[in-house]
Order: sequence, then C-alpha cells, then structure tokens
Amino acid sequence: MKLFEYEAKEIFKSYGIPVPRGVVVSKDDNIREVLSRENLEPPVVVKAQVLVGGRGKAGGVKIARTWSDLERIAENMFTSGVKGVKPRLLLIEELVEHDTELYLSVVLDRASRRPLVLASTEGGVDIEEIAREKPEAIHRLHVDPFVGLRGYMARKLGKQLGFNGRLLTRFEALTTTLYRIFAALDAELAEINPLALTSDGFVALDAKIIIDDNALWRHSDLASEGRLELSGEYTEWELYARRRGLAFVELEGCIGIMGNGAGLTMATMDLVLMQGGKPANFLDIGGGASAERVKTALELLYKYPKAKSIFINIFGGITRGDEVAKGIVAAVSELGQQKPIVVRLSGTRAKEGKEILEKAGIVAYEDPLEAAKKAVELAGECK
Amino acid sequence: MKLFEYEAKEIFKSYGIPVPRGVVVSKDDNIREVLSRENLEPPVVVKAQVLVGGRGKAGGVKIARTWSDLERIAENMFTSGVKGVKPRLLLIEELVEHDTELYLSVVLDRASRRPLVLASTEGGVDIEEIAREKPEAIHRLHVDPFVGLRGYMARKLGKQLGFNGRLLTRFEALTTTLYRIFAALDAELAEINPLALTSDGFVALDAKIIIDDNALWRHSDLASEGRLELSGEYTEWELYARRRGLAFVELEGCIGIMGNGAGLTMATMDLVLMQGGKPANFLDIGGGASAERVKTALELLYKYPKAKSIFINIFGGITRGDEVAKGIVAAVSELGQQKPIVVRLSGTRAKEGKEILEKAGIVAYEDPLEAAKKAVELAGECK
Amino acid sequence: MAILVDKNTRVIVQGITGREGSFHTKLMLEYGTKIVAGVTPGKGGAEVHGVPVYDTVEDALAEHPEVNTSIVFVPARFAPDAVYEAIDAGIRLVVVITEHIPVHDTMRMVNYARNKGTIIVGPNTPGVISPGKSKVGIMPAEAFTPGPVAIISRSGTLTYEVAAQLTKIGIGQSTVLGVGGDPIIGLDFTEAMKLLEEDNETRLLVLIGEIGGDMEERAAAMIERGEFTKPVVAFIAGRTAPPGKRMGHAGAIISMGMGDYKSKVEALRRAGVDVAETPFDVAKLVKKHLT
Amino acid sequence: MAILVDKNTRVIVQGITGREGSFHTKLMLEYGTKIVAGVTPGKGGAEVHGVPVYDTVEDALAEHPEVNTSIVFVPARFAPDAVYEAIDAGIRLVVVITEHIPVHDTMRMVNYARNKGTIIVGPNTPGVISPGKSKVGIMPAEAFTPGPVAIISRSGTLTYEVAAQLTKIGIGQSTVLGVGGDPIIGLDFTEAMKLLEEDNETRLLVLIGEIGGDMEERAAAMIERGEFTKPVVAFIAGRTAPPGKRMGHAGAIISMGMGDYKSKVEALRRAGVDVAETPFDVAKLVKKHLT
Repeated sequence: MKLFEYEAKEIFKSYGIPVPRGVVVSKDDNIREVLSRENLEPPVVVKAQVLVGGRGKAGGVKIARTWSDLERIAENMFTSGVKGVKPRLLLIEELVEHDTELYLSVVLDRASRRPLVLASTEGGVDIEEIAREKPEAIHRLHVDPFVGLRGYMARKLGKQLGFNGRLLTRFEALTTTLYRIFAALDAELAEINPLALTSDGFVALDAKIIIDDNALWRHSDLASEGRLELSGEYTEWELYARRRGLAFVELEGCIGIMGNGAGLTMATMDLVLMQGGKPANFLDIGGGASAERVKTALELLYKYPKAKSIFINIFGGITRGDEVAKGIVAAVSELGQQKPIVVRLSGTRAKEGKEILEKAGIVAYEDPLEAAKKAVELAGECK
Repeated sequence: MKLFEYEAKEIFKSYGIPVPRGVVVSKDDNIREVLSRENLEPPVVVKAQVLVGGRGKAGGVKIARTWSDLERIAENMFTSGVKGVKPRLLLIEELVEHDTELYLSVVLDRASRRPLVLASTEGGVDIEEIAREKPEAIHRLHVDPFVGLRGYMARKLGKQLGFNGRLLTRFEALTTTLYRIFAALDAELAEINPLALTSDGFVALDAKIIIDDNALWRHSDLASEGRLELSGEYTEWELYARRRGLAFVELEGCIGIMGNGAGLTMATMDLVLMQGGKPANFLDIGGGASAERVKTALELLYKYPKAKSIFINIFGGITRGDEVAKGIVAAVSELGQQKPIVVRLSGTRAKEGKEILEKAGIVAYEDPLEAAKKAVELAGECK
Repeated sequence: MAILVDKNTRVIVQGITGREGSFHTKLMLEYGTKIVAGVTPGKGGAEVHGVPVYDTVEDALAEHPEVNTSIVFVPARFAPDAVYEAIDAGIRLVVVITEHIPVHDTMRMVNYARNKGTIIVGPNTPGVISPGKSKVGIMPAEAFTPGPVAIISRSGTLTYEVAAQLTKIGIGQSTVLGVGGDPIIGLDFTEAMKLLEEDNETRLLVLIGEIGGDMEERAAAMIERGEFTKPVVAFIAGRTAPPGKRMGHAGAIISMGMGDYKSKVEALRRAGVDVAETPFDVAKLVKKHLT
Repeated sequence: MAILVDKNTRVIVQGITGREGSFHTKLMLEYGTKIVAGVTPGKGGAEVHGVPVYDTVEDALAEHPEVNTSIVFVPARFAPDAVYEAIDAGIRLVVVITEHIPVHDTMRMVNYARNKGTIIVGPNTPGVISPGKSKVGIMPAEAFTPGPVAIISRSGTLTYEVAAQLTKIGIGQSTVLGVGGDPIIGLDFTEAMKLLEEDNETRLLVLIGEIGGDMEERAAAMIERGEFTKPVVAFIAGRTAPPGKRMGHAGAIISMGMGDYKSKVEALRRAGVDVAETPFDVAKLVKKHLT
C-alpha cells in the first residue's frame, strides 16, 4: 500500500525528519484561511495528493507565486486531476531554498535478502534514470535486519557522498531515522527524493512510503477503510475486482484473460500477444478455485467493457477442471454467452470438465496456442 | 527506576495483558464516587502505591468487604503509610477469584548475558523463597536478544508448567507480551507475581517493572520530574544526596563513610564492621572528584544525623589526594570540625594531601585498619 | 540422486490439523512421502491420516529423531514462528507453503536460517518433488515422472504445465522445485543451481522465471561465469505485463528499473540459454537438447 | 606473556577528542602504550597529543592496519555504535571505559561481539594493563610493576589498592584486568581465568569480587572443577551492604536471592581459595602463597 505524500511526511515529521512547512486542503476549504492559520503565504508549492507515477510531469506539482495564482492552480488540480485521477487533497508547502538535491532510500534487496540503503548526490530525478545513466553515483549499504542500521555505517555512506563535520552527523541521524521508519512500518520502500540540502541542513521535499500489503494487519492505523478508492492507485475495474477478492490488472487490449496462477496467467497474456492479439487484463483466479469463484470472475469479464472475447486458460493442479467448467456453465446459463468464450482446459479433471462444457455448448481446447488464436480471432481488431 | 504497581498495570493493559479492573484514588478523592463511576464496589482489594519491599506483610494490601470497611482502610493507609512511607495513591481493584497463583518474569541474566524468562507454578510468594525451597519448580528460558522470544519457546515453557490446549496458547501470548514489554521499556525486570489462573484465563494480580536508570532518557514519558520523591524507594537523606549527584545509601550504624569507588567504599564499610563499628552509610564520591565535590560530600555527612564520626578512605588513582584534602579543609574551615573526622589517604598525591590536612589540624592515616579503628573509637557506642 | 528431497526424506508437517495441511498430508502420503509426524500447538495427541500430532517440534523430534525436513502450512501470522521452531530444532530443510507472510518477517527468518545452516524453500511455494522418491509440496503428482530434467520455477501452475508436457513426451524429472513467488525467498535460482550442478541425476535444467527482481539475471551471470555447466532451457512469464503493477503475487512487479522481460531474456540468451517463446515450447526445446 | 594486552598491542582511541579520551591518551602514551590513531566522527584530520584522528574506524585502519585493540571513551548514548564499528572492523579486543550505557544495549553488543569473535572488556571498566608492556585503560600507572600475579576485579579503586600493596612489597603483576562494574559485561571472571590458566607468566591470581550477580560463584565452580589450577587469593567487597540497594555502581546489588557476601565467600573457600578479610590483607596472603 502506497502512502500519500502528506501521510508519509507526517510520519517523517513524527520521527524527526525535517519536511517543508505545509498544509493539506480539500476542495471545500477556504485555501487563504487555511494557509493564513499556519502563517503560510505564496510563493508556495501545490502538490496533488494522488499516487499515479510521473505526477510532476503530468502537472500534479505547481508553484504558485500569488494568492490568485494559488486559487487558480488549486481549482484546476481538483477539477482536471492528474492523469485522470482527481485528488481529494492538495498539499501546499512553503518553497524551500536549497543548493543540492539528493536521493536517499531504504528498500528490500532481493538478492541479499536484506534491507539496502541507497543514496546519491544526483537526486530529483527517477532513481531508475540515475541507475541507467550514472550507476556509479548510487552508493549502497546492506543492513543486517537483526542488528539494524548502525550510526557508523550511515556515516560511512555520508562520507561517500562527500559530507563532513556537522553535516555528516546530520546525515547519520537522517539515514538511521529513515531506516527506523522502514523497519517499524514494514515498508517495502521508504524514499526521500528529492532530499534538499539547504543552509540549515537536510529537508525532505518529497516522501514515499510503500507498506507491505501482507503486513497491513500490524498497521491498522494507516490502512483505513475506503482509502484504496481514494488513492488513484487502482482503476475502477481493479477496485471492483479487489472488492470481490480477485487479482485483476487492467490492460490496454481487447482480449479478456482468465488463468489460474500468476505465472500461467501472465504466460497466457504473452501467448495472446504472440498470436497478434492484445490482452485486455490480467485475472488470476488463484489455486484451487471453486465453481462460485470462477463464475464471479467470468461475470467480471462480462461486465468489463474492454474485453471483446474471453480466453480462459486453466491447468488443473490443485484447481480442478470440473469445478472450473461448472463455474463457467453456471455463469453462461444464468447470463447467457454475452461474449465469445474460448476455454483451454488441461491437467486434473480436464476430461470431466470438457464434458461439462461441451454439454453446455462451449468448446474446450487442449492446445493453448490454438485456443489463443481462436480468442484473438473472435475479438476482432482492438481499437 | 521502579514503576508503581498501577503504572506497570497500565502498561500491561495497553499491551493486552489482563489485569483486574481497578481505579487509582488519592487522598482528596471521594472514593465511593470514583469507584461507582467505574462500576466497582466492595469487596475490593486496597493496595498502597509505595515501592517498599514486603508491602503485603507490612499492611499495604488489604481487602475491604463493605463501603465503610473501604473508607476506613483507605484513610488508615493514607495516614499511617507502609513502613513509614505514605502513599500518594491507592489502587483499588475488584477481587479476582482464582484457583492457582503462578510466577512469571523476564530478567537480565548476567551469566549468559541474555534475557531470561522465569516461570513457576509456585507463585504468590517471593521468588527468592521458591528458589531456595524448591528450585526445581522454577523453569528457565534464555532468549537471543536479537531474535526475541519466539512463540514456540513460550509454548515449550508453558508445557513445562503443565498447560495444554487453549491455556497453552494464552500462556504463549502472555509470555511473549511480557517479553515485548521488557525489551521495549529497557527493563531490568518485568514480573507478574502472583499471576492468577482463573476460569477465564490469566490475570496479573501484581505487576513489577524496573527500568534501567541508564536508559531513562529513552523513556522520558515514564521518568517524570519529582517522581523519585514520591516513590518511597529512597530515604530522605538518599534523595538529598541524589539531588547533589552523590551515590549515597543510608545504613543503620553510626560511623559516616566516604570513599572513592564503590568497591573501596564497600570495603571501607566492611573494615569498620571488623573493628567492631557499624557504618552509618555508603557514600562514594566517584573517580576524579574535585575539591568542591569532596566538600559537598563532607557537608552531607555533617548534616546526616546518624553519623557520629566520619571516616574518609581515599586511594588516589584518577582521584588526587591533594584535591580531596583541599575539599576537606574547605568544609572544615567553613563549617568547623562538627564531627570527628578520620582520613586515610594513599596513592596519587597522598603526600601533598596529608601536608594540606596536617596544616589544618586534621590527622591523616596511611594504614586503613588503624584509621578504621580510630573512627570506631571516636563514634562511641551506636544506638 | 536428486536434490533437497529423496528416499531418505523424513517429514514433519507443521500445521497438519488445518484444512490445507491435512488435505496435502493425505496426498503426500499417497505419493509415498515418508511423513512421520505432524505439529499443531495445542493439538498434541491427535492423529491426522494416521500421522501422530505433537504440540511442538521438539516433542515430535523426541519421538521421531529421523526427521530431516519440515513442510509448513501454518497461517501467515504464525508461520514465521513455526519456521524458527523448525530451524532451532536443527531441521535441515524447511518448505514454507504459506502465502502472505509479511516480507520483513520473511527477511529475518531467511537470514536466521542462513546463520543456522537451514535451507528454506519458499515462502509461497508449491514445494519440491523428486518424482518417484518424495514429494514435499502441493503439486499434482500426475504431472511428474522420474528422469533427467530438473525444473526450478517461480510459478506453480507453469511448472505443472511444463512438467506435464515433459512427462507426456516421455521425459522425466530429477527434482522440480518451486522457489516461491514472494520478493524475498529462502533458496533462490543460483543457490538451487549450485546443488543441481553437483547432482549426477540431472542432465538438463529448465528455468521458469517471471518479471520482477533480478534472480534470472543472476542465474544468467552464474552460467556465464561457467559455474553452471549443464544445458539450460528457460521461459520468462510477463512479456506483456506493464511496469509498476503487481501481477497476482507479490514477487512479480517491475520496479526500480529492474526485472523487465527484455533484461531477463537478453541476459539468459547472452549466457547461451535457450529461451522458449511460450511455456508450451519448453518440452520441445528440452527434447532437442537431450537427443 | 601476559593476557589481552602486551608489547604487540596497537591501539586506537575511540572518542579521542573528548576530555577523558584526550587526557588518558596522554597518560597511556606516557606509559608507552602504542596508540597509533584516534577516531571521532566529524573530527577527521585533527591531531591529539600527536595521534592522528580519523572520522571512522575504517579510515583509521586503512592507514594503520596493525591496529588490534580499541579503547572507547565515547559518551554512553553513542558508545554502542562505536563498539559495533570496532567489532565490524575486525578489531580483536575492545576496552569500553564508558559508564552508564543502557544495559539492553550492552547485552546486545556483547552478544554481537561474541558471534564475531571480538573480546569486549567492560563497559564501566578501568581497563587492562600488563605492567611494563602496555596499558589500555585509565588506571594510575604508579601502582603497577611487572611480575607474576594476575589481578581480575570488578572494582577500580580496590584494584589499585591491591596492586599498590603488592608493588610495595616487591611483587609485580602479569596482567591486571578490570572486568567492569555493570551487571552485563563482556569478558567475565571465568573467561579471563581461562586465558590466565594458559598464561605462563602468571603464577597466582588475585580475584577481587563484589556482592551482586554470580560471577564469583561461577569462578569458584570453575576452580572446583579443576579448570583453573593456579593458586587464588580473593577479596569480596560488600559484606555489610544491605540487600536490594544499589551500592554506587550498577553491578553491586543483592537481588533475587543471589550474590550476597556469604554465598560468594563460602563458594570460594569451598574451592580452596584463600579469601582475605580486608583488601589490605591480600598482599600478605599472596606473599605467603608465592614463597
């Protein structure tokens, strides 16, 4: 779960990481009043609180030099949104004068199975961009998860970035604090980018925290009811699927995909592409799905407008072919065959499943390539 | 720093360890009102919130069966106190019916340098008593401080105590929680004794938490200003000395003791005893004490009524003999030689120190035994 | 010979009294896996499909000192504790089927296991099978048959697909290992490959990867360095997956400029690995290499 | 031979720019201790009594790879970090002078050091001296002279007393070690005794204990088991200390029915140790044993 910038900054503040002075406003607030209460006035930075990537480039971050500027920008952000996502809140912050923009983060490193601190003097841009263009500018520090990040290690990193004296001590405090946040919040990522270096020290201009979904039960204070809807992290159809317990990702094509297991479902998407088609979605019914679950998944693809044909690819292991077939037949007999359906069934109880399907007039293939070809054909041209 | 029972129980409660329903009342409260607000009524247990040992036997814990009982007991506890310490607060709790009283604690084990969980079905009495009389009844579990107490270890301990099924799971939760409190609070000891086993599960009837004084800066919420005065943990003179930064322990005898270093000061007390005297106190001026500090210490022993003579035993290492002598002379010239003073000076700058003392008419010994004998003689009979 | 599990494997099932644990205990027993005990706290003394249940691993090992492997079906919140218990009891191999374990918990327990010399497979894995010898996992037995091909994979269903195809054309498997779908796992591709390099039963390796992480790239680097010398056929799922989106399970996400399809396929091809276009081409390629 | 420190000891001083660190660096240098570098974060490039100062231990070791010992004067809040830094840099012996380190921090760092094979002396110790060879500590040099008697002690001043008396009657010391006055310490009595048993320069051991804990009892048990075979003279401070009260420093407290004077003296006597009535009788008893 991604936190909003303002939420991450509140956490930073409570742990003692300096952030710009700022306020959060919603559409109905009187902006002038809210800012004045906190002794803030233009010039300020206005930041749409949405979780879409590339927010800055998409117009989600703007500087307002005057009050009228500010009101116009805010109004505009609330109504037009960022990449189609309308922010519920804006974060309005003082402008922080600074010389340098750094990068600092703590991530999970898969290779070492340890937390990894990444730091660079080349901040302000995507870390991916730094990694690509100037990999030597990223300094790395692995941490023993049982011992934690010791101050001396953070100082060593600080020296690599060129800090000395008091700045080195402050960098130590900042980095060990960011690590503590990472550990305390079960974070997959805790990132400051850009991290401003001002005459007063470090200030976190942006803040990004992603919390492990599997650990949200330990952080019920952060994972409030309904926040997924507000986040803009998921599309309408992804939210619809999530509420029904289905792993669904919206894509650009027109062939609806359903598979069992993430790997097979991805491979099914790939197969469709190879046959000249474009998948409309990723939908994994998981292992050992019941007929009921299959029915729910098929209903979703019926409703999902991008899917012009539906390709169901099942290899029975824990999942039983006959259960899948029953779910498909139940949906079809209740709602009709609203869209062309191609089923490929293999593995456990595939034979039984095929019989059930054929009785209901649904063709079941053995060969996935043939099935994929058929599904692409039935969908016709994707727009 | 010892926490009061009610403080420790609040912490227990916030971590989810069951404690009896109860309220805290001060002298000016209307007890009936406070209890009624919480739906409590006699019979209740009244517990003086003092930190003196053997509180129960000294009348600090009483059962009140009626309202008038309760008012009389409370009044009495507030005015008479426990072993001379008047409680500021009483904890009044519901009576918890239970079958068995257990013992559970987490301590620091010096030998293994690890946290040690102690558990026994023989609760309700001093653990020292259990250790002496029935050592096999105490079950022990060492914990790796980096990994923490794993649930399965707690269950293993629970099985040794004879628990099974749901009770085993509850014992696991209780023990891992107590360990978490121990670790989070920098505790030297986190103890539940007695731990009641009721038909509903476990209830902590008493609660004891001692926090490492050296870690109090991490727990400023607990270590409030002035709480030492209220605790009853220290005598009036010990508090007086603490405020002046001196390590002082009040004893029963009549020979005032001052030494440098805890070991030497203790050995000085022992020496006095061997010469037939009784030390009135322990007072360690520490390493490298200044003349000013020595003067402060001597002034304290002047004022401290139990000390009839004063024995100053200094081996100069970091501490300099001439500094000590200067401090003594400063006190004596300012306040006079109010009590007989015997000084033994050895080590660094002892010669210079002795000269300074002799000029001021104070005898300085080289031999500590001789000095001790003299100090005992000068004090006369201790009452 | 096979790796990880074989005829000498003696298994305890942690979480044996749960729905999944009990169901798969039955299937494993039917396959011939030597399951000698089960553990569920508070259920000591019970029996599941004839397997005696104990409260603790220690109790189980006291009665069954021959145990060398554990399979864990315990729910996510309690699974790490079960794994620590197995590690501390000195069990050599712990297969963690459980999904949704918090990744920080996994990170700690994997580091702990490493310090203690225990191999963890998973979490979020279908397990490991050495066909005809022992199955410590939840994979459908019918898909597998003994033979010279090892499979290591991040995906359950794809593994069954590939194994079933191999089986169909008469090519059996030495050991089939699901490394697990989570971002942090115990035994990874390169570590499994070290074992397979030494395994004289394995003549060829099928590697089934996914987008996300850099495990496939590290496997490629290992092959390039000459540390794995047997032929390798690979398939990578997720060619059409968009960046930044989590595809079903936690491990498959392209982030931080790492782990996209192209990077993985290029790295493998550079190392001389035959990369299949679809999972359904893998068996063909394997056959070509073996004949 | 001596233990822990000798002619080959090469020292860095962590916290060298502080008041205590700087003062005792001077005294140690005067004694002849080979102090080759100091460390204070943010003060790299400075000099203290001619000793170069570095920002990190790593920097210091890069210039002075011969370092094998560190002495720590860093204030309590930052001392654990300095100790971890020394351990991670592979320094063999770390002497922690600092008082008032939180005991949980000490517990963790002592366990960490043990896993990494580093010996920690202290915290809250006067340090260790092998007279005539090296002094890594804050003890007054005049009290000590080379010879055959080892002293291990929980108390600073009492150690100086005893050493000075020995020196006065012409009996020198091999190594004098303050183990530290805190409840949790690195190297304890029995561990030091293992080293001294092997030390051919040491002919007799003086053990200066205190009330609190069970370290003296464990030393007695070790002697009784025949694992320490040299003659031992002991003194225990705190005969008249009341239970439950902390006597000056954190280690000296009688609690949990453990660590009172009687129990310690009885255990030692039972093991054949000559226990002195006062610290001022120790030298006499030593002389008796040595002649």
